[in-house]
Amino acid sequence: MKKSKVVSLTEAMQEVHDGDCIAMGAVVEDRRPVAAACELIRQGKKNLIILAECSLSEDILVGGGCVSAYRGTYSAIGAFGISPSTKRFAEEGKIVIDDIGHTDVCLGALASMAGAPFIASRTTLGTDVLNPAFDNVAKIRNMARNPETLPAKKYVLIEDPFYGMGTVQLHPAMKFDVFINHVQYAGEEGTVRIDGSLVFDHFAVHAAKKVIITAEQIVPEEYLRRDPNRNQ
Amino acid sequence: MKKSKVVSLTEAMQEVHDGDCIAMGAVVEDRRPVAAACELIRQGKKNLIILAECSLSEDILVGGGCVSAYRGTYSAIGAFGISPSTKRFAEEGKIVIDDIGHTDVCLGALASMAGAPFIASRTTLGTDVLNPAFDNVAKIRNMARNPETLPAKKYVLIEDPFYGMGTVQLHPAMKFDVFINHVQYAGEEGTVRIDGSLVFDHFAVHAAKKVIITAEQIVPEEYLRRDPNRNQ
Amino acid sequence: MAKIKLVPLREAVEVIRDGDVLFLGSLIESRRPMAAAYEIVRQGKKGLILLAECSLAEDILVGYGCAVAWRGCYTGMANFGLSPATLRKIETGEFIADDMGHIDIILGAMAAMAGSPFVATRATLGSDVLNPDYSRVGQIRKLARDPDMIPREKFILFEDPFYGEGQVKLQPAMKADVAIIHVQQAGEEGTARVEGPLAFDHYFIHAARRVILTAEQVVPEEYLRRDPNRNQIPCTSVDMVVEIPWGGHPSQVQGFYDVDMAFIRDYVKMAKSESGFQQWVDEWVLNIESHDSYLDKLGAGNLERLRSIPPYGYRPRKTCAGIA
Amino acid sequence: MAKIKLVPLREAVEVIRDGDVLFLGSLIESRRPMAAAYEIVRQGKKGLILLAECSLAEDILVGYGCAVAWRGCYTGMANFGLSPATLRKIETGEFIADDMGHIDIILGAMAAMAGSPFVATRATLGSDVLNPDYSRVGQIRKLARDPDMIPREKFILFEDPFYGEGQVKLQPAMKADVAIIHVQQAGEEGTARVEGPLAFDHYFIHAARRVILTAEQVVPEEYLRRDPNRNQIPCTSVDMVVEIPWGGHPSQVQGFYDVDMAFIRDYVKMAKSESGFQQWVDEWVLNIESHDSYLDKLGAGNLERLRSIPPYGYRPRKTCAGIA
Repeated sequence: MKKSKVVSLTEAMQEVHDGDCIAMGAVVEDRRPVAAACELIRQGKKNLIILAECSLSEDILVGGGCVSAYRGTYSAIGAFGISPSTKRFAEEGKIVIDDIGHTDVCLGALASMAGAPFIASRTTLGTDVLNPAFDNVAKIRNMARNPETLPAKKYVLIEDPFYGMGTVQLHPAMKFDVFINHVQYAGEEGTVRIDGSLVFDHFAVHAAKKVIITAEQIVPEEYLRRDPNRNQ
Repeated sequence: MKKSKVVSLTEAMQEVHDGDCIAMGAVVEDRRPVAAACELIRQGKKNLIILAECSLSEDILVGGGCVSAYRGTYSAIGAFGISPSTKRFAEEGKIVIDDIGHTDVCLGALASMAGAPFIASRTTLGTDVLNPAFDNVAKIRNMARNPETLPAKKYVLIEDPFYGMGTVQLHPAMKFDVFINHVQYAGEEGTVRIDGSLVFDHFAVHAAKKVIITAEQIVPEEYLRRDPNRNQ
Repeated sequence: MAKIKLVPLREAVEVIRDGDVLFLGSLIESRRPMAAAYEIVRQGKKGLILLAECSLAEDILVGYGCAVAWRGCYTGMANFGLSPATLRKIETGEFIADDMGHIDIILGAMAAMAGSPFVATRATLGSDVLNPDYSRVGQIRKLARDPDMIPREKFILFEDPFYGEGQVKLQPAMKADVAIIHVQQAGEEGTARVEGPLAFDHYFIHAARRVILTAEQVVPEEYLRRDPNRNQIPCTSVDMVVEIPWGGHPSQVQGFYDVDMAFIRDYVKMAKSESGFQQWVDEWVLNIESHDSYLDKLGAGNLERLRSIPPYGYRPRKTCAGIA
Repeated sequence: MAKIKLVPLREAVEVIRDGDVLFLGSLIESRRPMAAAYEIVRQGKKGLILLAECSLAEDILVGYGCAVAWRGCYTGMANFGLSPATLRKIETGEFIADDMGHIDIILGAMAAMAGSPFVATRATLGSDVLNPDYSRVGQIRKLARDPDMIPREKFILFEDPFYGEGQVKLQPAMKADVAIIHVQQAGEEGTARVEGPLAFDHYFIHAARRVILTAEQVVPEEYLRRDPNRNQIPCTSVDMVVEIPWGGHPSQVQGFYDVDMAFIRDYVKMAKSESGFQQWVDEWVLNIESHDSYLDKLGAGNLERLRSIPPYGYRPRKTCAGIA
């Protein structure tokens, strides 16, 4: 049976638990779930682990004291400079950071969407992403409410057995306890229509245990389903 | 109850009777009901009275010997020159022609749509349209199966009683026994979606006793009615 | 060459002269040029002669004394009852009403559009529209800044010479000095796209000497011209374009927002008395500094609750679970 | 600078070299590059290695001997039964099939798109896909013009070091020398708009060295770029664009035309025998002078009966009265 999934913002954010690994949809200052971030602060969430990026909506969460760790690839707000709260908290040692490559996020979400535990590439070989001194995965894993959401290792190097590419890096799937995504239109059963860049959202919705959509407008499912090529 | 009005071309053209006053939709070589004209020839229609214009589809009818008279304002086929059969038949005296102004057609159809028997203007004053030597309305009226479809007079001049415009011409409504219109999309109940110029079609459909639509595609009424601002 | 016609609301309304014949677009509480009506009040226009109907937008002009007369056929506000200020001012004799048939308005606008001085009809024969006691045309003609905008006779009876319909009524063209139409989208040169009913707007834009569009959105002309079958107002008939989001509030603008029921209910209650109307017009028009202040006073959250959703184009009051 | 990529079909197909790994877009009998497949036959390509599925378009290449091997997971034509020529040629040993899981194709294409040599999965563990007796990768690698397009191993089992999933399969990337995709609309620079299912096309365009689009319509790039959310194929991944209306016949192209059931039924019947296939390929491919001749042979009236109607995008077989 068709089920309406429409709830209030308060109710939706109650699904986020202290210590959850969460990611927020879209990127930088485009289509960010800022109202959701503000509600998480009001609900006094603690020890959230932010994945993917730490930009506009995430920085608000960090500043609100909701975040204990961050694993991702970008901590700025476009033309506005480095994410200010994130910078402050990092310098004061109040959040643990595990830097990964941009490709790690993309490949990780891709693998996760496909149900693959990892995927191989050579893209971050030779960078400090592989520097064991900067590897905080184990530390962050210990902070997570569900440690199994995070990989046991940051990466593994093996020889490519198929195409002779030499040493390749195995990137673990990037999984989320909760993925919060802000969109233009959603149907009452959750079908979504995004206008503009999808960023990784179409990967990430398949990589999370729980997906929460905040929408500019709720419209009839039936309307969205008339033109499936416009939905994601 | 909803009624499907979809019939074959043969059946539709059987609704046209010898001596009917007919008009064909759109204009010159744009969206013309040519297949309908060919079917009228195949059915051997006689003594049709063509109203409005005598261009591509009408000329075929004239050449096919279906037409005895023409009341309208244009007898050419755009860049292809004067309508060839119409010219030949006119020169040989095989069709009676009553020339009126372009505005007479527009105003006549507009009046007819509004249920007004006539409308006033000064647009053809001083032209040969008013020359009694060229007035063939009475003659054509006698040829019509339904003489009352045609006006008893070509025009009447009176003094404007409202705005002091002086002598104005009363243009009779232009009525049709049958209006045949070719369109891009029609629903099974007759709602029509035209793409491109409407010409007078949106007037003429209200000016005819019978309206026959030939369509490139028949699509569900329900689909057309979802977006009424695209229908005419 | 393309001519940019964008102007601020104030400038557009300044072209209206006291004693002008004015047409306000669309009908009742749908797509009404409300922001323009408020600005007419603020500029203290006088002696206006209204056309077509005397409903939501017009009633405010009547209540504030901007309008002295009206020629048309409807003085109600749908399920909100009769237009309250219009009713009062007719009763006190401060406002002159010349009643016509609904079809007369349409035929009159159509004739004006076609450049015809009149058109024939049998539609109102036998009705009180023809009662000479009720004709106010002579009186209104004297009030008009340009008397030639009002016909010399309300109608003339005439024998149909063409189709033997017998006696018909000659219905004079209905002309306006200024038409103000509120639309969803207009280009900077004046091409406009209306969604939902057109009412008489596509006739009156050709029946008015000056046409002002107020638009929810000004969009690139080039965008509108890509799909001409969706446009109804050609830029060639438009003189000025004003961008004013929520410029139709409290009426409905299909695809943008729904009727503000509570707001209209309040207006109707207040406008039933002269003092109530004055209080209302002070609060919502005269003491409002700008359209922004009007919107702030309404409140962004309240406005969002009026926002239309696809595919309806309005705001369903009862719908599937969860759509508030 | 913008680069115009429009070429005639012949020229596009000429870039395929004997022994290439070839991907033909979409699935089964939907949006297949049929005209391109016919042209491959006419140009007498040899030694091709097919990917993904071996259905309507591929079966013709197999039947005519253009293809020597295939790596994928489906050799049927939906309700028309098993791909007839493929079945015959596998049974006679003339055609080598390396069976994979359906998910392996998707993961392989996804890895190739991402530039990854492999990706991990548990999806086909315990199935015969892992049976070394059925692996033909070594054999196929030798047949490829460029052996490095085929992985050295079909798969490798490996212990998951990240999530404790235990033994997982490393699935190698699936690469193609050439991908040919049939789409509804393409711009002259290669941006494409697909309607209906994308199948794997949005992965394979990034997994192929050369991408050829055949399109029902070539439309202005600028038109497609006005609404990027409707496009799926970026021009940056496309090398050539061929305009060829009805280029997907007898498959379905949503929004343009439906499956030609009778045509496919006839093909399946004929292709069950070598002589029947030869007769069919003579009639419909080899003795056809041009795509125009193909369409003339089908008949314009017959083609119109396949034409899709809005809003379905296909041709309803049973519908409201009167829609034939």
